[in-house]
Amino acid sequence: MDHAATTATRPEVAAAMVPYMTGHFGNPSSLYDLARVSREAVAAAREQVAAAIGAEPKQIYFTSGGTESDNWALKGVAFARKAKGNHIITSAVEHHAISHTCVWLEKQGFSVTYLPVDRYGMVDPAAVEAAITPETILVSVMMANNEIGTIMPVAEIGAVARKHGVLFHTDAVQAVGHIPIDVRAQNIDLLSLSGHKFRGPKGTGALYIGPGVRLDPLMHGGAQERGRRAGTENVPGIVGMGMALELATAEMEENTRRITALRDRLTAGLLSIPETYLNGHPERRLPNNVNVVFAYIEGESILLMLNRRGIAASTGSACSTTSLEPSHVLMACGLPHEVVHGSLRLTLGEQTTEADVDYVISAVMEIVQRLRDMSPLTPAELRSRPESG
Amino acid sequence: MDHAATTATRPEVAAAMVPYMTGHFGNPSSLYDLARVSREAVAAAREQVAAAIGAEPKQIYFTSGGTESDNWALKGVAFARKAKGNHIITSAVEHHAISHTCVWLEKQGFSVTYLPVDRYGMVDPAAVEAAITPETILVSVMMANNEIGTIMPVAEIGAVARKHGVLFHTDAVQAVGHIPIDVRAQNIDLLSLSGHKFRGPKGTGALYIGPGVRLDPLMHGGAQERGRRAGTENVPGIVGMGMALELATAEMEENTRRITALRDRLTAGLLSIPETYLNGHPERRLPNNVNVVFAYIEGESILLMLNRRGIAASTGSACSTTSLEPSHVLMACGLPHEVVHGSLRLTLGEQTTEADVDYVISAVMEIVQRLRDMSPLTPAELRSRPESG
Amino acid sequence: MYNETVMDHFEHPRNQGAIEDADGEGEVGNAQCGDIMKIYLKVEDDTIADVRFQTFGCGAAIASSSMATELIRGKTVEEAWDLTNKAVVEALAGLPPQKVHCSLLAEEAIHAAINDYRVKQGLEPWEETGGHREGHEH
Ligand SMILES: Cc1ncc(COP(=O)(O)O)c(C=O)c1O
Ligand SMILES: Cc1ncc(COP(=O)(O)O)c(C=O)c1O
Ligand code: FES
Ligand code: FES
Repeated sequence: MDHAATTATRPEVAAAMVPYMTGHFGNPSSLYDLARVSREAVAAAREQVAAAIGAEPKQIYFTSGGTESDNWALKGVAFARKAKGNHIITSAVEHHAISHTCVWLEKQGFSVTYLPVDRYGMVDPAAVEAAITPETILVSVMMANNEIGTIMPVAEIGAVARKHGVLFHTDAVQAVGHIPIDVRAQNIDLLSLSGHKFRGPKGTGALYIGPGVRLDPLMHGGAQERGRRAGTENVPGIVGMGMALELATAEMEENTRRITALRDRLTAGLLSIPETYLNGHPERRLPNNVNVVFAYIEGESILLMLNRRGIAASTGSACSTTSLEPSHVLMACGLPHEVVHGSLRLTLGEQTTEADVDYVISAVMEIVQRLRDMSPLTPAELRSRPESG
Repeated sequence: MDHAATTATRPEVAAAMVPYMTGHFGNPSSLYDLARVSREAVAAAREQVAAAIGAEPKQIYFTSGGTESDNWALKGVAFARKAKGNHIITSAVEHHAISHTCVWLEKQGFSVTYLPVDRYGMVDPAAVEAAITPETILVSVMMANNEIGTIMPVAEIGAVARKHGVLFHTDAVQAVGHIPIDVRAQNIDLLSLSGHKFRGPKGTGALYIGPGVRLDPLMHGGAQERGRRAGTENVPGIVGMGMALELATAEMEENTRRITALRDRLTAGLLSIPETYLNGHPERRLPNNVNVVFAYIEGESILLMLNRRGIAASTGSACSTTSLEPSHVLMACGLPHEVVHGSLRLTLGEQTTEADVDYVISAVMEIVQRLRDMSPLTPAELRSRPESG
Repeated sequence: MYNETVMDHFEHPRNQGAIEDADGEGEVGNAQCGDIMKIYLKVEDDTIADVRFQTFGCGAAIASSSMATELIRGKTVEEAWDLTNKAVVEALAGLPPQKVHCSLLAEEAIHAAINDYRVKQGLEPWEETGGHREGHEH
C-alpha cells in the first residue's frame, strides 16, 4: 500500500535485463552483433518511452532517475538562460528534488517564486501568469503530487508559459505510466520521469526535452545521449524501463478502472471513521492515491502499527522523518500543524485486491481507535471506553 | 580487447541482483524483512566498496557512475568553497567527465589550470605545487589514465595539496579493482569510481568523501545517502557493484600477475612491427593497458579491420569520433597530429588468454601491412611489394 | 556504423596502389583530420584508361577512394571532373553524416590529378568553381 514510493520491478522485465548485463544472448554473437543488439535495444526503449508521452524518440534522454531529471531540467535551464533572466516559478507542493534544487539555485543568485496552492493542492494557472516577469525563464509545476495525488492543470499552465515565451517543465514522476500524457497537447517543454514508479528498474529515468529547448548538461563528459547527458549508458536499465513503460501504458486503461474502484472503496471505508478527512482533490487525483487525516493521532504511530500488520504506508508527519519538518505539501494545503501529524497515505498497486483493501480498512479502524484511546486530545465521545483509573 | 571501455557484468553478480529487483527472495518475507534485507544489503555493499580503497563505510556515497562522481566532486567542491577561492588545478590528460566539467566551471567564473604532462602522460607533483595560489580550492588529477594506462604519482600530489590546505580529488575509475588503493596513505580527499569497469553493473558508481570535506550536492532532493546524494537508491545496482568489487579485490593479485604477463607479450609482439612505438609509461602503467602508434596509418581503419576479425579496440584518432578532435591525451604527451591518428589501444580482461593475444598480434601485423600498402605516406622499404602499375 | 557497400569497398579496395609513369597525379589533405589521399591517372584518348589511389584515412575515406576510382575508370576526363562527392556517397549507398566530408577528399584528389594531367599536356588547369559544385555535400 505504498506503491507511490517505489514498486518492485516486474519479473519479466528483470529477466529481460539479465542478458544485457552479462552479454550472454544465447545465440553465438559476433562483436558486431553484440554492439548492434545493445544499440538497437536502446533505440527501441527510446521509442517505447517516447510513445508513452506523445514525444519523438530523439526528444528522450536517459538519466539515472527522477531526481537527476529534475535537477537537470532546473539547473540546466537556469544556467543556460541566465543571460536572459534569473527568475523561476514553481509551486509550494513540489517534490524535494525540485524544491531543494530551487533553494540551491537561490544561493547561486536565481530568484524563485513558490506559488501557493488551494486546499486541494492545486496551482491556479492565473497565478502562474500573474507571477511571470520579464526576468522569468522557467516555470516548473508537477503533473501529479506524490503525497496527495492531486493532478495539476498542466496543459493550462503550459499554455500560459508558452504565451509568455517561458519554458515549462513538469515533474511527471508520479504520473507517467499511471495517467495519459501528451507533451504536445499539454504544452510541455521538459518532463521528468522515473523508471521504478511504474515497475521498471530503480536507478533509471528520463528527461523529455522539447524542440528548440536549450539547457546545460548536468553530467558533463563523454558524448553519450547526443552529447547532452554523459556517462556510459545503463543499457540493461534502459531496456527494462522501456519495457515496463510499454506494459504500463498498454495496461493503463484496464488498471485505472480497477484501481480507481479500489481507491474509492478504500477512501469510503476510511472516511467512515469519525473526524477523518480526505486530502487532495476529490476527483482530479491519481487513480492509486488515498490520503486522509485522522484527528487527534499521530502518523508515525499509525505507520508502525500498520507495518506490524504487514501493511506499508506513508505519512506527512514530521515524526516519521529524520528532518522533523511536517509535510510541506499538507501545510501548503492549509492544514494546521497538529492535523498534518495525523495524516496517512496509502497507494495501491496493480496487484492490490479487494480483500487487501478490506483488510486495510479494518486494520486502520482498529489502530485509529487504539491510538485515539491513548491520545489526550481525543474528545470523550470518540473514545471506545471510559478512561481507566 | 577493449576492457577499459566497459566490462560485462559477472553472471553471478547479475544473478545476485535479480531478487533485489523483483523483491522475490525465496523465503516468505514479511514487510519488515524485505526492508531490512535491502537496508542490510546496501550497508554490506558500502563496506565492500570501502574495504577496497581503505576507507570507512560512512565515507562511501553511491552514485549513478563515474561521470556523476566526477561531476559531483568538482562542482560540489567548487560551489561549496567559492567563498574561499575560485581556482582549480587539473591535468591536460583527464577524462572528459573532468575536463568538460572544468570548462563548464570556467563559464561559471572559476579559473582552471590544466597542467601539462611529460611524454609518458605523467603530472609532476612539483608542477602542482608551483600552480597552487591562495585562490586554489581543489586539485583533481586522475589515478590512472584511460587511454595510455599511465599511473599518476597520486600520493605525492595528494601530499602537496594537503600541505597547502587544498582538497585533492582523484578520478580512479580505471584504477579501482585493478590496482591497490589506500585513500589514507595516498592523501586522497575525494575519489571517483564506476561499477562497470570491474565487472559490476553499468549505471553504478561511488564517490569517496574524506573526513571534514564539505561539498554541495549535485543531486538535490530526498534525504538518501545521508542527505548528500538524493534519489531512490538503486539497491540491485549497489549490491552488484559491492559484490563485483569485493571479487575483483580478492582476485587482484593473481589477475595482475597473469594479465601483466599477457600485456607484456602483446606489447612485445606489436613493437616488433617496424616504426611502432609504445604510448604511456613503460612501467608505471595499468596491468591491462597496451597503447601503441603505427606510423603512416590511421586508427579508425585499424579498428574496423580488427572488428571484422572479432577484436574490439579503441583509438585516439579523430576519424573515429564525431567531434573530429584527435585524442587530447596523446596530443598532451607531445605526439604530433598525424602520429596520433595511428594509435591503437588494446585492454585485456580477466578472460583473455595467451592464444587471444597471439591471434591479435598476427591480426594487427597483417592489418598494419595492408593499410601501409594503401597509404601514400609509407616509405618504399615498408611496403610489402613494389607498386603495381 | 558503415553499411555493407562501404565495408566491402573498405575491405576489398578496388584500384589501390600507385602508377609509376602516371599521366596525372594529385594529392590532397583534409585539414580537419589530417588525412591524405593521392590519385594516379593514366589517360588515353581523353579517357581514364587506368586509375589508382593511395589513402591515409578512415574507413569512409578508403571506401570513397575505391568507389570514386571505380566511377571514373573508362570515363572521359571531363566526365571524371564532374564526379561529385555526393555521387560517390550515393554510389556507396550512404555515409554517416559526420563522415560525408571524407568523400570530398576523393573529389578533390581527382581534380588535382586531372589538373596535373592538363598542365603536363600544356593545357590550362580547370577552375574549381564550376557549376557542378552545387552538387556538393559536406
Ligand atoms: C514527484 C516526484 N518527483 C521526483 C521523485 C524522485 O524520483 P527518484 O527517487 O526516482 O529519483 C519522486 C520519487 O520519490 C517523486 O515522487
Ligand atoms: C578515467 C575515467 N573517468 C570517468 C569515466 C566515466 O565513467 P562512466 O562512463 O561510468 O560514467 C571513465 C569511463 O569511460 C573513465 O575511463
Ligand atoms: S514525538 Fe517523537 S519525533 Fe515527534
Ligand atoms: S578521413 Fe578523417 S574522418 Fe574520414
